[in-house]
Amino acid sequence: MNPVNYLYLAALLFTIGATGVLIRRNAIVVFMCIELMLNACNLAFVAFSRMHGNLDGQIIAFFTMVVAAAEVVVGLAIIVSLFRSRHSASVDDASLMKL
Amino acid sequence: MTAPLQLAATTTLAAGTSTGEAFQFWILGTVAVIGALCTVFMKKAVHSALCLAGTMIILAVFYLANGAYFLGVVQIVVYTGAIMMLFLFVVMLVGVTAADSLKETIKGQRWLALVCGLGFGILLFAGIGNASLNEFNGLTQANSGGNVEGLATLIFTKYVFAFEITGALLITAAVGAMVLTHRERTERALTQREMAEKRVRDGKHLPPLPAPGVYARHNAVDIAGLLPDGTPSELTVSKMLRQRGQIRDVSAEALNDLKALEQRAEERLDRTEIEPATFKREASK
Amino acid sequence: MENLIALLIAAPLLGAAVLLTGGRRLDAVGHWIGTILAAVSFVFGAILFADLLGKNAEDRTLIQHLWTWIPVEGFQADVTFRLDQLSMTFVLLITGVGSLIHLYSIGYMEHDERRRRFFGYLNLFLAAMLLLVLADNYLLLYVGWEGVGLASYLLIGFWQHKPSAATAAKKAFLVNRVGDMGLSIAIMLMFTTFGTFAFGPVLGSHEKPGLVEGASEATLTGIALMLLLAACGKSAQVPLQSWLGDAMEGPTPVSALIHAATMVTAGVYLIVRSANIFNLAPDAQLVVTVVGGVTLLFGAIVGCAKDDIKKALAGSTMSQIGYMVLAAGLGPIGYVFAIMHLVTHGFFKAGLFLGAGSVMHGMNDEVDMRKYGGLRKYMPVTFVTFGLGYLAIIGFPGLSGFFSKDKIIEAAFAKGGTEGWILGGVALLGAAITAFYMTRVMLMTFFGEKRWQPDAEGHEPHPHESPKSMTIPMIVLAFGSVFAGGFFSIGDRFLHWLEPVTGHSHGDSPVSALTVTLATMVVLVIGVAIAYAQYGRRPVPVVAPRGSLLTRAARRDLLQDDFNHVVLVRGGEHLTRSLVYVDHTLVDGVVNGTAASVGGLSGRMRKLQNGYARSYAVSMFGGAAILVAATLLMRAV
Amino acid sequence: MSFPLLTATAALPAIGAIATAAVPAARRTAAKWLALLVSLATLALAIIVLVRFDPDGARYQLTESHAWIADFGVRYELGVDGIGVALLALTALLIPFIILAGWHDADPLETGSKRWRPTQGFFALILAVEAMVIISFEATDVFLFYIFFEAMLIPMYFLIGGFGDRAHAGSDEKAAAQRSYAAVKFLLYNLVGGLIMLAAVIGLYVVAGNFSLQEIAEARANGSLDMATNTERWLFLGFFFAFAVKAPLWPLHTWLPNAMGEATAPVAVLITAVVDKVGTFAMLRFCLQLFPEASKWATPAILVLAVISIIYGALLAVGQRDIKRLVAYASISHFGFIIMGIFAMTSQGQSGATLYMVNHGISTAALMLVAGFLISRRGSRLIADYGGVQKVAPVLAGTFLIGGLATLSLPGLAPFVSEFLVLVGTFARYPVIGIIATFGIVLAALYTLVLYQRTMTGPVKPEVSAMPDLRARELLVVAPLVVLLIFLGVYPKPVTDIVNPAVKSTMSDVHKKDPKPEVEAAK
Repeated sequence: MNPVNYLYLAALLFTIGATGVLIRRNAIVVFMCIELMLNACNLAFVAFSRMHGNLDGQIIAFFTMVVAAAEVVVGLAIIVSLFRSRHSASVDDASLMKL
Repeated sequence: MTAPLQLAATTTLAAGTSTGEAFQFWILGTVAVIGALCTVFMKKAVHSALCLAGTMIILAVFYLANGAYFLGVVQIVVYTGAIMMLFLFVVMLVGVTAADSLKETIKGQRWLALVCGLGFGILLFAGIGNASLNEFNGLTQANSGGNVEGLATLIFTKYVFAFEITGALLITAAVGAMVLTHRERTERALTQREMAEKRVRDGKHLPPLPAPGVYARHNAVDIAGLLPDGTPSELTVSKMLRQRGQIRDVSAEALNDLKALEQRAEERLDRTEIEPATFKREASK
Repeated sequence: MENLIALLIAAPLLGAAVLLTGGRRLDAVGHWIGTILAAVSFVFGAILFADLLGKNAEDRTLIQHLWTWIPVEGFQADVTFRLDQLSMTFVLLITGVGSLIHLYSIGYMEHDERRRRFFGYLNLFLAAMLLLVLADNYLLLYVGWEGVGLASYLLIGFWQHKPSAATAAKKAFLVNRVGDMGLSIAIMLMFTTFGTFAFGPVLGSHEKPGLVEGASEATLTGIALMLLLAACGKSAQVPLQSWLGDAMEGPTPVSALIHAATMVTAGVYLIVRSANIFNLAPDAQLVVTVVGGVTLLFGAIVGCAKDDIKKALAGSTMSQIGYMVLAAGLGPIGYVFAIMHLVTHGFFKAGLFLGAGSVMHGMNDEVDMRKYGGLRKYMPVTFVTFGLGYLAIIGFPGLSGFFSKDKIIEAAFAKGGTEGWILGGVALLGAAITAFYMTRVMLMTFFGEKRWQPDAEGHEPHPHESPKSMTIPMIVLAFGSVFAGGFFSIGDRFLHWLEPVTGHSHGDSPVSALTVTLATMVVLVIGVAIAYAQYGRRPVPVVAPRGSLLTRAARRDLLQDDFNHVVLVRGGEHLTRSLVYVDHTLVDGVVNGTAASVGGLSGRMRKLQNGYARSYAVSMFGGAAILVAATLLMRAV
Repeated sequence: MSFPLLTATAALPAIGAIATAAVPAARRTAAKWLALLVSLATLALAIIVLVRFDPDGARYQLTESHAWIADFGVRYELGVDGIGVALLALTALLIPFIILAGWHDADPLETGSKRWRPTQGFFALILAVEAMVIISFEATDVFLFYIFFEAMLIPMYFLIGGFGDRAHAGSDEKAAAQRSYAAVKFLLYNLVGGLIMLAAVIGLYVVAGNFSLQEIAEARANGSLDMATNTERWLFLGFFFAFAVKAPLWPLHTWLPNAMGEATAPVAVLITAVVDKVGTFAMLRFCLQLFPEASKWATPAILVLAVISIIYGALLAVGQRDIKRLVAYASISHFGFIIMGIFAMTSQGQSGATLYMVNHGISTAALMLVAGFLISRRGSRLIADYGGVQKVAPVLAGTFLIGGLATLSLPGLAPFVSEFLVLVGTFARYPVIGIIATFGIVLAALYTLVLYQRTMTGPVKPEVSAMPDLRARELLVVAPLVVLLIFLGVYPKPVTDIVNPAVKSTMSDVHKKDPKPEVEAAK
């Protein structure tokens, strides 16, 4: 098997995640989709790392995880406070930018 | 190290891939894609989260197969273990049972999303297909001193600034999350008396709220009591349930059951002259 | 001795500066400061005159270089003064008559609370006029040229609270500006033709012309015509004459000094100064004579119809300057006589105006001659001086005007050919009309029965003789009007004095000098006789009769003002108003229209911003896809 | 390294602006004095620059050069030539007068209000504009120039929109609406110009590889930098458009009357006498030096536009009913003269144009500031509301007349020298255009004298009968300007000496020689 397949898999997962972000309204699910996209990227990085024979790709993936963790913490906090004030977790309800 | 890990290690130290890995890839890859699709399309957030967790575990296995032992473990421990749990907590806070409608409300959004997604995917595939990625060096050399040690060397030398900055970022994020979710009390708490007076002043509901219509079900507090005319009163249900939209009404079936039961009891007791009133709710349905 | 030249100008300039910035503290002595500084200037002029007289005719040119004014690559204008016989003549006329009129004004303006400022303006005028005649290049002359225009503007509009005065002042300045445009174009032409506009290099002397000889006749004609335009503006020649009549709104001493004796003759100075240019541009000379001839008749006709004594005199001024311009246009035959008539005219016309001022002074500022009559008994000094001026202007034998005007008529005939006959005829006709209208003025003012009535408030004027400070200048000027012409002509003194600057030729007249003189006498008598028949033998009606078509047209300045009003003022108003509209709707409208259409477009685009984060995410995602596609395409290409 | 004198002239007002803005709300007067002192100190520095500048020395003097954005070849390069130093001095000279004239323009409407801060802002903004204008005159790096050319729009926007003329015919709301319209119009016009220029600046970088004016001009002169004809023309147009908007040239002028009409008189002076000069200055410095061939190519069209500006501006000035708008249109006419002088491509024209920039600054300042004093007394900008002012306030009327006479270029006053040089310079090469432009002097007399006649002469209107004459502060503003007008009219040599060498260099940049006089040419 060609390890390039990992990249195809990563691309597929990324695309699924992106589509999910676009079509789901529940903020939590949207968030999960974003996590999925990040994970897809990580997979690609790891595959690249193996391809190039050095560990830099893994380092990047590691940092991605850390940043994702930070993002999740803040993002979920936002969702919670949004829910508190609007009693809804739908991203469409937060449309104050409308006209 | 566990057995699969060792298996992966022996294979990935070489530049190529073994049949075992191919087998593993195709099976687990399919599962991962299905998991991802389920994440997107499950109606309930809890299900989505569970599917995502599954996908992530599979990814962890792929990491291991690619020689990223440290990352594989971190993926399971930190990501699947900690972050996904956080998700579940929030899902519970917001409401486990609430199912989203998957009906699209924005005109053209779904089509555009699908077109963009497909297009983007095709482009990515084309890009990967075009790239000359046939050379695989393998990690034999890089992992020779141990994967964790190798990563550590890099993190604390070449990437030390990035590392420190991500540390700062984490702390900031933690503080930020606290600030966002924490509500500071800005004035003195009202005494009970003041609260009572305020209620009177505001002309709010003064007496205690009515009790729910308890119809001995598995969770009867979420069933609204019926007003004399037979309509359910939302006031009888807890505010939190109201907000989550988790009020159930006493279903017509249950009422009919009740009616049948009563009728049978009447028959048995030979008291048939009383005809119970039909529920408006039933009629309107 | 050259260093005195700057002092000539500096004295009145200092006076102007002190009087105009000094404030109320100087109110009590301001008029004396002004008069004394004017007199100082005259004294300097006299000293310089004596100095010049002591030199040979060829050496009578003094140059004083003060500083380089505008030094720019290839362009240099200096503050340099040139005092030669021509400018000397003017200096004496300006400072002499100027000083007398300063003196006169002390009495005339006695009751005006802004007298100090009046003297400041008068001094400013003297300085500017001296600068005009002393400048050694055309650009510096231009400074004086506009300077006198400014002084004239300020003085005509001195009684600014009268809207008519303010309007007249503005009109004078504007019409003059049209002339100034000519002067500036002339200077530009000179610069591009000769590379300089200093008198010395450009003009040379009359024996040995300077750079002008190298230029084409077309260019020289252009320059000459532009100079003529300038002269027309300043000297109130047709077609730019319309301001002079209105300029009589100014105080009478101003009319005497600026609008009779000095400033209005600047055009003649300009033409005579530029003699070497005109000599080489015969076409332009012809135009000059035509302008002079037309104005001569125009002014005279207007002068016949006016009932306002000052306006009648203004018409006369116009006409007399027409004589000078005519003479100047004749070339070397006429230059000297143009200047000579200018000087004698300076005396008698200033005297006449001062007399008119004296009459007005005694008549509660009434200017309508129909409300005078019989004043000779009430103001004898004024009567005598005015009468002498009158005799001088009509050319009564032996008096100043006789000598100078007669020479001009002679010179006109001497031009030769058909032109000579026409010009001579016009000049003769002008002399007849002059005799007519001046006799009319004289008769209506000083003879006949008294015709004044109490004004609306019941004050009846009490005509009386003016104070000494006013009569003395009148007497001095009357003296000049009587004797100057004779003094100049006997032994051709004036001719010899000016000839080194202007050059002179006799021409060959088809008619003898005696014939001309006799003809002049004849038309003079005819003019006086007609006037006497009309105004001396019959009582003058207090209300002006309707009069003939020509009279009515002449009363309205031969309709020229109406023409200006309809074509220029109205047309201009329409033009500016429509331009304001165009600016607002079209020029601004294009911009605002663009803004509006962009606004409309963005209003539509705004609908795309529906506020849903997911919509934005789609566009971001689509953008990312396009970027990836573009990257791939670029790689593929 | 020597003391960075040029940086200091710009930095001083900039620091002064910050300091003025930081003065506490209640200490308004202190802020005013601070601003005035800073502007005077800047003037002192400008005089030092003037003294240290050697007209016959190198073209750019007192140069400073530091790396700034190395990746794009952007450098912090300053240097002044004769033209720059003259305008630098003009700017530094006018600002103290502007501050002094606007002493009470930003005072609180009710007395005793403690929390009123805009006063500080007003003076700080004026100083900020000064700093930016000065550095624009000094910058020899195209990018550096561009930044400040654009940045000065920001303080100007707030000066126009935030501190309007209190003498307004309509209601307060209407006044505010018109003011913000004027401010937005000003901003948009200049921004559009600036954006187009930005494109040209980037294009220049692509072609030339750096932003240094001196290097590019040198490379152009010795032929090592060759531009395709079309490239050069497009770049030229990009630059010229921005400068023509700023200048302003017909038909891009309509922002000026609005801006000058709505702003307070000192700010109007700031716009027309200081800020707009950057546009004409930049035409001389950047358009001609960087794109000599394209400049020559565009000359006929620009001259036609300039002549239209002259006549059109003057005619519209005649038709105005509002004193300040009248002055604005007169300025448009004068800017036409300046642009005409620049593009006549003769020494006289360009020297005259530079001199014109200086003189126009002084004369417009004199006229506009006195007009501002007049307007503040009566509370109306309409000409028809005045009459007979001369009788009650003779000094005011007198200074107004002198300002007006300067505007109509009376010989003996400074503007005459420059106007005549421009006309002569234009006439030498383009006689027809020169003659048409000469009509402008008649129209100038018309609008000035009509304005004077309607406001100052005639019977005294009851509303103006109690009008006080100029106060000491106001006289202090006007008197030096009047003296300067007369002095430079009689003895302009100090300025021409500085300007001439710079003009000579510019002429050699565009490879143009003055036409020879006809008589010499014939020989």
